Amino acid sequence: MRFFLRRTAFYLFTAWAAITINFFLPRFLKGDPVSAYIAKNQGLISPDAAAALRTLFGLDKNQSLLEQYISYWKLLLSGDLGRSFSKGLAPVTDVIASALPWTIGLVGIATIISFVIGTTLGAYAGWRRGSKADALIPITTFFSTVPYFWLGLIAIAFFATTLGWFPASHAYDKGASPELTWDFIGQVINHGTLPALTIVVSSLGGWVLGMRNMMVTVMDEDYVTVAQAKGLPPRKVLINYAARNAVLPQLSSFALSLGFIVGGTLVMELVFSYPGVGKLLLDATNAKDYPLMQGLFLIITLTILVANILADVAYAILDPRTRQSEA
Amino acid sequence: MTTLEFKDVTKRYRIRGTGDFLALDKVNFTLTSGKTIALVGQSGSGKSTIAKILTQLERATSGEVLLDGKPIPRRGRALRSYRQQVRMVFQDPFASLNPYHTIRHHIERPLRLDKVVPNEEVENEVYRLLERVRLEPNDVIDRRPHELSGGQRQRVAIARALASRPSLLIADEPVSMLDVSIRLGVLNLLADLQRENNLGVLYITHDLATARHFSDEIMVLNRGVVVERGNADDVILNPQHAYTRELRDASPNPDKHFAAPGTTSPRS
Amino acid sequence: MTQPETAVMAAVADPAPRTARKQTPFTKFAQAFSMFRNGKSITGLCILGFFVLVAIFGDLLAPYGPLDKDFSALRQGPSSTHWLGTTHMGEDVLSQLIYGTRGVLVVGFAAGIIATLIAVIIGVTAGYMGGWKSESLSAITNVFLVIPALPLMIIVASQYENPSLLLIAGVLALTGWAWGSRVLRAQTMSLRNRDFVQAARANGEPLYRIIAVEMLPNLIAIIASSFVGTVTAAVLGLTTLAFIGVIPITNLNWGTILFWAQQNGAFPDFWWWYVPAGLCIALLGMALSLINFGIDEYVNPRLRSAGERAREMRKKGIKVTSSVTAVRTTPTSGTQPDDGAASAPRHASPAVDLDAVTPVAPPAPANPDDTTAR
Amino acid sequence: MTLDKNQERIVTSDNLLTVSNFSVMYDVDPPVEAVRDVSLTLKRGEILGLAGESGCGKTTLAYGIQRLLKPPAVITQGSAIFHDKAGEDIDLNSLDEKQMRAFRWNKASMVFQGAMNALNPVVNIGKQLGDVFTTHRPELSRAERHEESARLLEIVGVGRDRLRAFPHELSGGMRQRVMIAMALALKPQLMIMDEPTTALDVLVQREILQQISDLRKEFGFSVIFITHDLPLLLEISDRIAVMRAGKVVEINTAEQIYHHAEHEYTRKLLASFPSLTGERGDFVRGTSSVETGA
Repeated sequence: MRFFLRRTAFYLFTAWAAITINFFLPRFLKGDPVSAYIAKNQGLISPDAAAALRTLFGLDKNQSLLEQYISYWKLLLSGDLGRSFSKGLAPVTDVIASALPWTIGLVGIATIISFVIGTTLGAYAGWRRGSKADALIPITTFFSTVPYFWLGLIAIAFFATTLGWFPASHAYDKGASPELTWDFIGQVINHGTLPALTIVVSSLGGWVLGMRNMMVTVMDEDYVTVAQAKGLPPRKVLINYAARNAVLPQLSSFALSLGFIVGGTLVMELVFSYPGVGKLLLDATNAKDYPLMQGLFLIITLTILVANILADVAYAILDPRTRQSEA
Repeated sequence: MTTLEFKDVTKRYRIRGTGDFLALDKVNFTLTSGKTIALVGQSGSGKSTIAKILTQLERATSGEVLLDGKPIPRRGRALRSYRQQVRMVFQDPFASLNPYHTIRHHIERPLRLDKVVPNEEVENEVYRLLERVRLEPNDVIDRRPHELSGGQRQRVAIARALASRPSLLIADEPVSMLDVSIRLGVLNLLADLQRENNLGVLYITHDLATARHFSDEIMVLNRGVVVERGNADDVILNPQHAYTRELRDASPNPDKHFAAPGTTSPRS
Repeated sequence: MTQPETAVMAAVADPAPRTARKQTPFTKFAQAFSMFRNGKSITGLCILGFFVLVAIFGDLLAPYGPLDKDFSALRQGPSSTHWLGTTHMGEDVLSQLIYGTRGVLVVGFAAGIIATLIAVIIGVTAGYMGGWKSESLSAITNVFLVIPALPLMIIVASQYENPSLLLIAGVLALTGWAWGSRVLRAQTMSLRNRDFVQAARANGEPLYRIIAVEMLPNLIAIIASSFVGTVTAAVLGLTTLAFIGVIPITNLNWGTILFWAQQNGAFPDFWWWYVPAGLCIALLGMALSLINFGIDEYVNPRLRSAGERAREMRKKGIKVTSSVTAVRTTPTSGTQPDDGAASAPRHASPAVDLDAVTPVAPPAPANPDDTTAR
Repeated sequence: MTLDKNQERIVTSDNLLTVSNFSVMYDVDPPVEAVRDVSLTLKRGEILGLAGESGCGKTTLAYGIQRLLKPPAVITQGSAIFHDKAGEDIDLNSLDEKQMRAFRWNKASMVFQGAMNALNPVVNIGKQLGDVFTTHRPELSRAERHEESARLLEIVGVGRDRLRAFPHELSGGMRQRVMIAMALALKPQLMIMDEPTTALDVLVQREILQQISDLRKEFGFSVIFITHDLPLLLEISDRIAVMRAGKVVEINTAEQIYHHAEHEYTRKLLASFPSLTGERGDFVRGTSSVETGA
């Protein structure tokens, strides 16, 4: 139990830290584009929307920093992240809400697939080291050093444009509107294959290498020799004794590197013009739509935090020592 | 004649979740130069905690540790001179020497730190110390720990401890990780050094046999409490406390076993 | 119970005890960087060296200025005058690549240095101090790990019209130090409890000496590998930022080339415009990973032996994956046929057997008789 | 309570294991002869002590017989013949992997030293016990397996309630008892024990040794007991083989080794253990030669 208490305390602290960074980000950056925008669109913005924007961006100097901080939190808790300039003053929260599922679908699933495939390949490479399986390491490492966006561009140039196997962009055919029909789901999968494939291929290297090294270390442990001495079939030794222990550090590093990986794969959405949070963030940057950018950064961080929690829960399930020893 | 006294020393560890763990409970003893005391106890008896408190790597929760009557200073020059008087040899020869540095560095550091000899004398002093622990200086001085055997490494550790000319030496299981045939060699070395320098040695071990042969007195420790103390032979040959007796009978003792063939030894 | 018998270990290490060699400052220095003395690191260092040379002598090497326009050769494929062809404005792609190298390396290494400094300070301090100080520093490190690097960079970089190289490096460093700090903290904590550090404390060594002289040399390998890791991340980060267009084109690097290529419809036809830039980034990344592999194998020799030894044994017909010891009785003495693993029936797909390799021991003591009973 | 060994002779006359000219080499560069031409026989129901310092080849020999050595170890010479109670002789060197796996634990099982590391940390001990039955006794139903595992834990004094416990929740002594229960599972004819009590303190060690002795009387299996602790072997084993640098320098009954050790190295080893209750300053056997260190 104690283990969960400590972990939740850490997550709350991280969430608070992310929100606080988001609070201070606009404040210490120079320039004040927001009030210029408000001044320009005096008529369009309702007074309370303007007030919300001023709090979000710390524009009302008369309030002390602390008061601004408190009202900032009030806004957050009420789910108001201000108005998006580039999206016709629509509430930022709604804009993000429409894009988030796509990102979770594409980046989330692709990252999990990449982790699972990478770990299995790594286990196999660790198990059969010295054989041709060793060739796996340089290949996957090469793909992991290749920049994501470049791999995406090449994939589009090759598979989509030249071979025409997959559509080059968007999440579904033009004109179609999102609804739960098989045809639409078919489109989504069709559109999503290429970007997902490039994410998996480019992030595979890290997992394969990590798992192989862990397998090599674990296989010299005594309990693996005991399993052999017990005459257990090799497959049982590989899975229940060797891989089961080797996957633990792999899982904890997965949890912690989510920030880096998800951050990187968001660019994939730009290359494939996929309607996720990543593309939204890049468009907002070009359009200097600061409220949307701030909101996006916060939501992305919190989503990664949630993914982190899930990974940690999986770790606790797999490793009994964390449950018992801490309690 | 330096004396180091433990007065009602208690040590409590706060372990998260399971509350306090009493490692030492009102331990009293005196260590004087010129005499070897063996501290015998099984794993978890608290004998290493005593060593850590003696070398000020840890502080006692309550009770006093007095060197020549004065309590151990907290920091500053006085602590430095305390540390110069009380030196320790660790159990694991593989871990007690820094893998990155050469043997020369290990012996020089205490010499320079405590300015035991003027700088130009340091080189000879290092050679002298290595010879005193029966190591051929030229053979080892510029080598790194992993290039030496366990026995050689433990001798380097002893030379390092002797560098600051301490009056008291704490040996925490000095031979338990060494090969059987060289254990007596290292213990004999410690015994000779103890006689030559009139050192006070605290020999910490779980092995009753070596404790008996290499110390004047034996102290038996069980779960942080000194259950028996006395002259080495008395404690082993006719132990007063039940725990000591149990410990002695449990230790392998072929002499008694083969003493009179056919007689079955008492089964308790 | 380690793999039985340390006799093996003694033989594997150099058998004859070397005569004492003088520890000159040079050997001390060479010893500190002995981690780079293996195949993988050397290849990595050579490729890196090549890029550094290109960065330094860019001006001399490049046939044209990066933005010189040759209007007679718009969108030309590789030719004698333009080895790597030209852009839509007739700029020489090869020259742009050469000049771009400097941008990438300068920012990459600057970010690496800043990030490693932060990682060492926070990681080692957190590792050495115990209790709540260590916990809070570690919590801060983990926060920076959870925060997505690229989005933060995008937001910070986009606030500035013309961000300086140093600022970009700073932002990259700010988002890249956490991983190194975490690894360093773990290693420092394990070192702190080792006997030789306790011995130094017991001998009254001052704190700064304990950290600088006793602990730091043993951390060099980890620091080096976290530096290399951060540089790799910084290079990827920089080129991605440039590709997105968040970093203005004044700071020419391989990412900017790809930005121009993508903006001006280079895909998919003008391959010479976008392929080389991507390959350079990958090659640099590969070189840095090779260096990291070399360091990993130096820190954990078991990894190195795993692959090589297994290959050697396969050549000798020992089935490496066999969980049963091979029997190779020489025909003269043994009656049984030379069987066992070697002639185990080769069915179609050999059962996935447990692969085990005798670990290469830490360099063993000189004479086997005196080895410690572990 | 010292082990009382000579109560009634349960050592039978017929052999269980015959090892002849057995050699193991580590195929590294330069190759290492870890075990050199060892020949010995083990009687049914006998405890054979294998003594020697680290690096002498005692563990390699014991692992080699069961062909448990990981590559690059290679058996280069000799044979190990297991005389199965059911009559036929099994030449261990000629078994292929499948046959070897069937032989292991069924006929010969092992108790390992590193109690902390010998049990799979992420699986509860009930399941680890069950592994043996699912592999070697597939005909048993889940309930029978569960009952059999529980009974084993009762025999070794761990108690059936600990079936679902994890290794890190048990003390060193308890973990070693679980290892013994596991080794006992298929009632093997031979148990090889690799320094089973070295990591435990003396009191727990004595309990474990007593338990091994009682189980041996009850199930009649033979034991190969590997340790560097010669005095311990002198007390518990019927015969002792002293090894040095891959060779068996001397093999004899415990009494002979204690009273009239022939080989010079055996005497040196004996001299390395000071006597507990003998004369101060003298060593295990009364000779007063003060041995000087290497």
